[in-house]
Amino acid sequence: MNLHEYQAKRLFGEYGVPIPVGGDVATTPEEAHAIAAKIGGTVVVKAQVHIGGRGKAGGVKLAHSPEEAAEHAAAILGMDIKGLTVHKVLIDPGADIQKELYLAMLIDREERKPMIMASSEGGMDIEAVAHDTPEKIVIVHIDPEIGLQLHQGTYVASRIGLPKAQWKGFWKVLQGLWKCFTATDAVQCEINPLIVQSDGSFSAIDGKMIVDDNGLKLRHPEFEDLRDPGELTENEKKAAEAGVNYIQLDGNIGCMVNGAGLAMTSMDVIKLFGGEPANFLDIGGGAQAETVTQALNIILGDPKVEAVMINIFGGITRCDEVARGFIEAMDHIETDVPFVVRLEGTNAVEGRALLDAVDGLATAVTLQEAAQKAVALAKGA
Amino acid sequence: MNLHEYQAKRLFGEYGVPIPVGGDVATTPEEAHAIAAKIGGTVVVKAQVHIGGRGKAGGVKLAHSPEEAAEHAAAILGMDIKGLTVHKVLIDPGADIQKELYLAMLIDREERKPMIMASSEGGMDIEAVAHDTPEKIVIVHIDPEIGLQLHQGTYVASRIGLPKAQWKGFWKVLQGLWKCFTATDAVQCEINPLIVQSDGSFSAIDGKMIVDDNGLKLRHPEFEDLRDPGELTENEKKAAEAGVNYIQLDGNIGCMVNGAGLAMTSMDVIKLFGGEPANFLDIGGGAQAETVTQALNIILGDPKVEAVMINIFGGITRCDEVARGFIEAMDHIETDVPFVVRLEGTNAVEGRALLDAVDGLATAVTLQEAAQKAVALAKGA
Amino acid sequence: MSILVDENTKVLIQGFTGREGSFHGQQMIDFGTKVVAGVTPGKGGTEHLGVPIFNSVREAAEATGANASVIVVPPKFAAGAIIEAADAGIPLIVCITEYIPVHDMMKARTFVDKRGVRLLGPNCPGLISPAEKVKMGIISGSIVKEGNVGVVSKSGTLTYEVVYALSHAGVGQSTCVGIGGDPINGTDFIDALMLFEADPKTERIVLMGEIGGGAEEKAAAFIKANVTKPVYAFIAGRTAPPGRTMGHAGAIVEGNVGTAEGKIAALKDAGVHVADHPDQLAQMVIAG
Amino acid sequence: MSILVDENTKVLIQGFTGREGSFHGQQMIDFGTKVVAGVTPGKGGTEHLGVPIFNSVREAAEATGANASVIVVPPKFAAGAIIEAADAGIPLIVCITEYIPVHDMMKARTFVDKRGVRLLGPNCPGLISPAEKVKMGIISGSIVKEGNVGVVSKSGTLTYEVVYALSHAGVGQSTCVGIGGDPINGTDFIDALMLFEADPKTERIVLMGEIGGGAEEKAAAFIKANVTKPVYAFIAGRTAPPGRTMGHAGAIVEGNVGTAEGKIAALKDAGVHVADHPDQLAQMVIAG
Repeated sequence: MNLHEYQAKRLFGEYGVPIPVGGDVATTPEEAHAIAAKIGGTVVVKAQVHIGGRGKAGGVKLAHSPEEAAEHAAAILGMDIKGLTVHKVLIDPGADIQKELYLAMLIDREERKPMIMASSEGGMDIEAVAHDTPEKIVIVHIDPEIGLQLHQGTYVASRIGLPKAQWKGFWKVLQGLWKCFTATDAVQCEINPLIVQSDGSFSAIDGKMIVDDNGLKLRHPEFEDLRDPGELTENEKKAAEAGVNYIQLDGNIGCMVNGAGLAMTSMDVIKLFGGEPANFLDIGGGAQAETVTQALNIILGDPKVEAVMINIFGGITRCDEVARGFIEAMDHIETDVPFVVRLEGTNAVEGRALLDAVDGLATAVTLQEAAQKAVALAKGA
Repeated sequence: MNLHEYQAKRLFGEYGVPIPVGGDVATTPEEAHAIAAKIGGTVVVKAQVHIGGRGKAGGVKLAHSPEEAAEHAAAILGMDIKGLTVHKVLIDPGADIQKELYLAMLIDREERKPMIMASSEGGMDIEAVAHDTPEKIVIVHIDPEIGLQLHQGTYVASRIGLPKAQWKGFWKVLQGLWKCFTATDAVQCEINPLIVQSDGSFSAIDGKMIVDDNGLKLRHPEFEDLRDPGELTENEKKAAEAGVNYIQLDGNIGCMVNGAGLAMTSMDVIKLFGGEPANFLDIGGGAQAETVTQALNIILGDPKVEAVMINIFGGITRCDEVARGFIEAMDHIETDVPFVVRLEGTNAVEGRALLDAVDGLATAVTLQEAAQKAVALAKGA
Repeated sequence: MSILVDENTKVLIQGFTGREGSFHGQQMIDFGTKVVAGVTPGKGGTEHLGVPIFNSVREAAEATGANASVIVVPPKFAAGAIIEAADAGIPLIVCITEYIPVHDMMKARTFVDKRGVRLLGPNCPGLISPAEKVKMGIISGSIVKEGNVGVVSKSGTLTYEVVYALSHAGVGQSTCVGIGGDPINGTDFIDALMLFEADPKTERIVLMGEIGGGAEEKAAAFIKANVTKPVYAFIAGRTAPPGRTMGHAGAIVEGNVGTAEGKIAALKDAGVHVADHPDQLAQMVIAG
Repeated sequence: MSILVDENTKVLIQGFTGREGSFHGQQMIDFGTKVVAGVTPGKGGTEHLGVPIFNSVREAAEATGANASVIVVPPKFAAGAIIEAADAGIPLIVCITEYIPVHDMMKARTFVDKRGVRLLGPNCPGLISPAEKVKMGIISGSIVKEGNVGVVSKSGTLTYEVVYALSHAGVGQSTCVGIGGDPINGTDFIDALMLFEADPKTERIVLMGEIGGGAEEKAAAFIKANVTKPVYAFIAGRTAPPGRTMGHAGAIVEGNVGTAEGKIAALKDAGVHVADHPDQLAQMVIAG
């Protein structure tokens, strides 16, 4: 799950990373006015959207008075940035920037370890820095068993050219970020820029966080409140509740598959035979009848869907459970959308037997056959 | 450093191990009376000495009234147990013992890891259990990088035969003990017995702790207050302050050596040539002149000393520093005790040159020669 | 012969008494796997499906000589279960559980590496060896057939598709291995390719990858340099939109990294036969 | 030839700019050791005794190709320094520092083992190879002599005694190694014995142990089974009273465990020549 800048920075602050003092989030110009007045002096008004490039799009503006802050807030709130509507703005105090650094905690899949990525070149696109001046990117892997070590902080501070007087402060930032990263099950905690102020102290004036969905589910149910509901379709919200992996696409053939790899393959094969998938949907391993029912509801909740292909190759999932879920869904859903069902693998015989009782249901022996039939059904619709 | 039972149990309690409620330590019968009155009912009065077998020696007694507690305290305070005088008694509430277990956190030098040692046979000498019924000793090694794991608690609980209803409580005891062990730099945390009470809850009714002196010095200076000064000789106290390793022995030849191995060897060689060492004294590596002066004061503080052998083979220690310390000490100490000095290794030439200025000082080229001369000097005294 | 398992493989199942553990445990037994123990804390001393249950892996291993473990416990306990098995000295661990937090897996992976333990998964279908009659995981025993094709795949159900097609056409498998699609896992393509290359029973190799990460590209480079046996491949996710995670936490195209096109090109460059769909893959292998 | 070090050994010193680091660093340089870098956080970019200083081991290793480290930092930072060196990929670490807390050392030892790094010490005098002109630690270069006796010892100054006596009598050493007497350390007697047994330059081996622990007994068993070269030994602490720790945290006789008598008997049983005092040990070696 992506967090907004203000959410990320609050969490950073909770774990000891210094952040701008007094900053708060507003949903109306009036709130923006009040926050700016409380902060005093120059403030910055920042659109809170899950997309890069908001600065260039006019989503970040300096204000020298509460009135000006309210004006900017009025302009930014409701603004469309690359397809996303701004519902919130962050009002932060103006920053005293002596130097801009880049600091992030990420996961390196190749090394299977957390890693620090840092650079003396903050405040700009880090990928551009990595491309143009790779020597300015400092990478340190952290052993997940023993965690962040002091010598790693020293190495990073030295490599990004901080004077020794600033090492202690930098170490606190790094420790705070590491604590935040591990305690929140984050897969990314990024500060860009991390600024050095004229007194040598640090402040994270921008922040980005992505939390591992598996960690969130098990250990941080409270983070669900941080989810921006405006960014999910109705169907995606329903899918999240049902616990199925669903991504809405632009085509007209709904897909219900078990397993992510087979779900992607099913989409690929539909496309190969001239169709357009309406969604990616993986019911997961070992889905029960109820999940299947919910999944069908979600697929049919997309009005673009003109045919549905169900492709189940049972492993931990049992075909008879899927068939039961399908039959139950059919009892409750009124729809003219045609289905093609292909069941194979664990308890496939039992599942097919259950489906025999359903009138006029198209079935298929192979994925190719199922895809071809689904494409034909969608064209016939 | 050894802790007394009451000190160990207080620390256990701080880290979440359940201990008897209301127990406190008394140095007079009046205090014992007051504590027993506050606890109410039956109490146990326990001598606090760093030696095993206090029960058999009459150092542990049940009391059914505050008066009786005071009487027992009066009897136990001042008691001599295997050469140690009892200065404190612990007054604990009487225990509700359904089952007695053994649980300890130790360091296994061979495996270089912390280990849990546990047994269903608590309340008795664990070495006897290990000897007679080794299958009743459960050992689990803990990986120092990731620490105690839940499965280890389950394994121990299962192996010592606890019913599942008690696993959760046992896991809390184990976690508390592990936290205490690591947070206090302990090398031993022992609960014998850990009792199961009639409601299935646990209580550590006896406790023993040994703290790593290196860890204590660096991270727990506050533990120095827990040191029992009654158990060190005056000389040993001075040595602790000076930071030299000193152990007083029964002989008449004082020894000052650099390095523990060479110090032991010097004692061995003195004995080999018919003498008796008065002490073990290792001035450590890289000792300064001041340390040498203090060490000599300590050696000469033992009235049994009739000759002193100084054997220094310089490595990180420099012989000239030792010579300087020796000369300075001689300026301040009035003594008739004869010395034999042997300097070799780092800066030996410089050191010997300094000693040339000292009148009537016996010197030696080899350890054997030094030991023989020291034995002769002691006999001549 | 087979990779990873043989007739001496004695399997214990962590989470055996649960719903999935019981169902798939029974299927493993039915396939012929020597399932010697189950582990469920609190149920030690009982029996389940004719197999003794222990409270801990160590007790199970000590009592039964189990030398391999299948993990089917809930995600909250799965990384701990991996660590428990490795701590008990089990040299082969197959973790079926999905949805394990990535931070847990980083710790568990580091721990198993330290102990020199082989981990397969998590979030994988496990492995199956028709000749050795060993099944550790959830690949249906009914779809495999004894033979000489080694199968390695990131995806569970996609594996079933291909194996099913192979078997139906009379082409058997030496071992089928599902490595799982999680960002942090154990055995990877290269490990499996090394094992298949060294296994005298394996004559051809089938590899099924998917978008995201760089494992397929690295496998391609490894094949080019080290694999002499013919390799056939399929990559899932050619139609997946960039920036959206496709179920598997690892399956996401970010920028130009991890696209199906890049992986297919790398594999073709390494001399691998790459199919457009699973049935075609099976046909290519059958055609030899 | 030598064990552990050779002409390609490039040494960095962690704590080089401190009092002990400077003194012994200079002695290492004077002996001929290739000291290529010093590490002192905050002094990076400066020079000390003609050697460049870096803020971290990784920077030092990257800039100079250092492949061995000597640690002479205070006890509070010493375990961290070991971990830093191992993390930077330094394959040989010699830790001189004493008084390191045992909990710190358990972590550091586990970490170096995981990285496959060789650690000598802590609380040890290090090693010295007269032929290779490499000295890592504090064994005085003036007492050694090139030759074919391998020396391994738990004790620093006791080592000096014996080496001094050997050299004075014209018997040189291939390598002298001090493993230190701490309860948790790196290289042990058996590791050193294996290296000496395999080293063609080493013809005889001298081992100096002390009371406490079981390392000497295990070394004896190893010698009996695996060492073909003649071994000579001395055990310190025959007069030490039981139950009192003799300086080294490991040197304590508890019950019947770790007595000098037991160790001497085990060594003699393994065919080792055991001396009564250091001079006698040297005489026995000299006599051959």
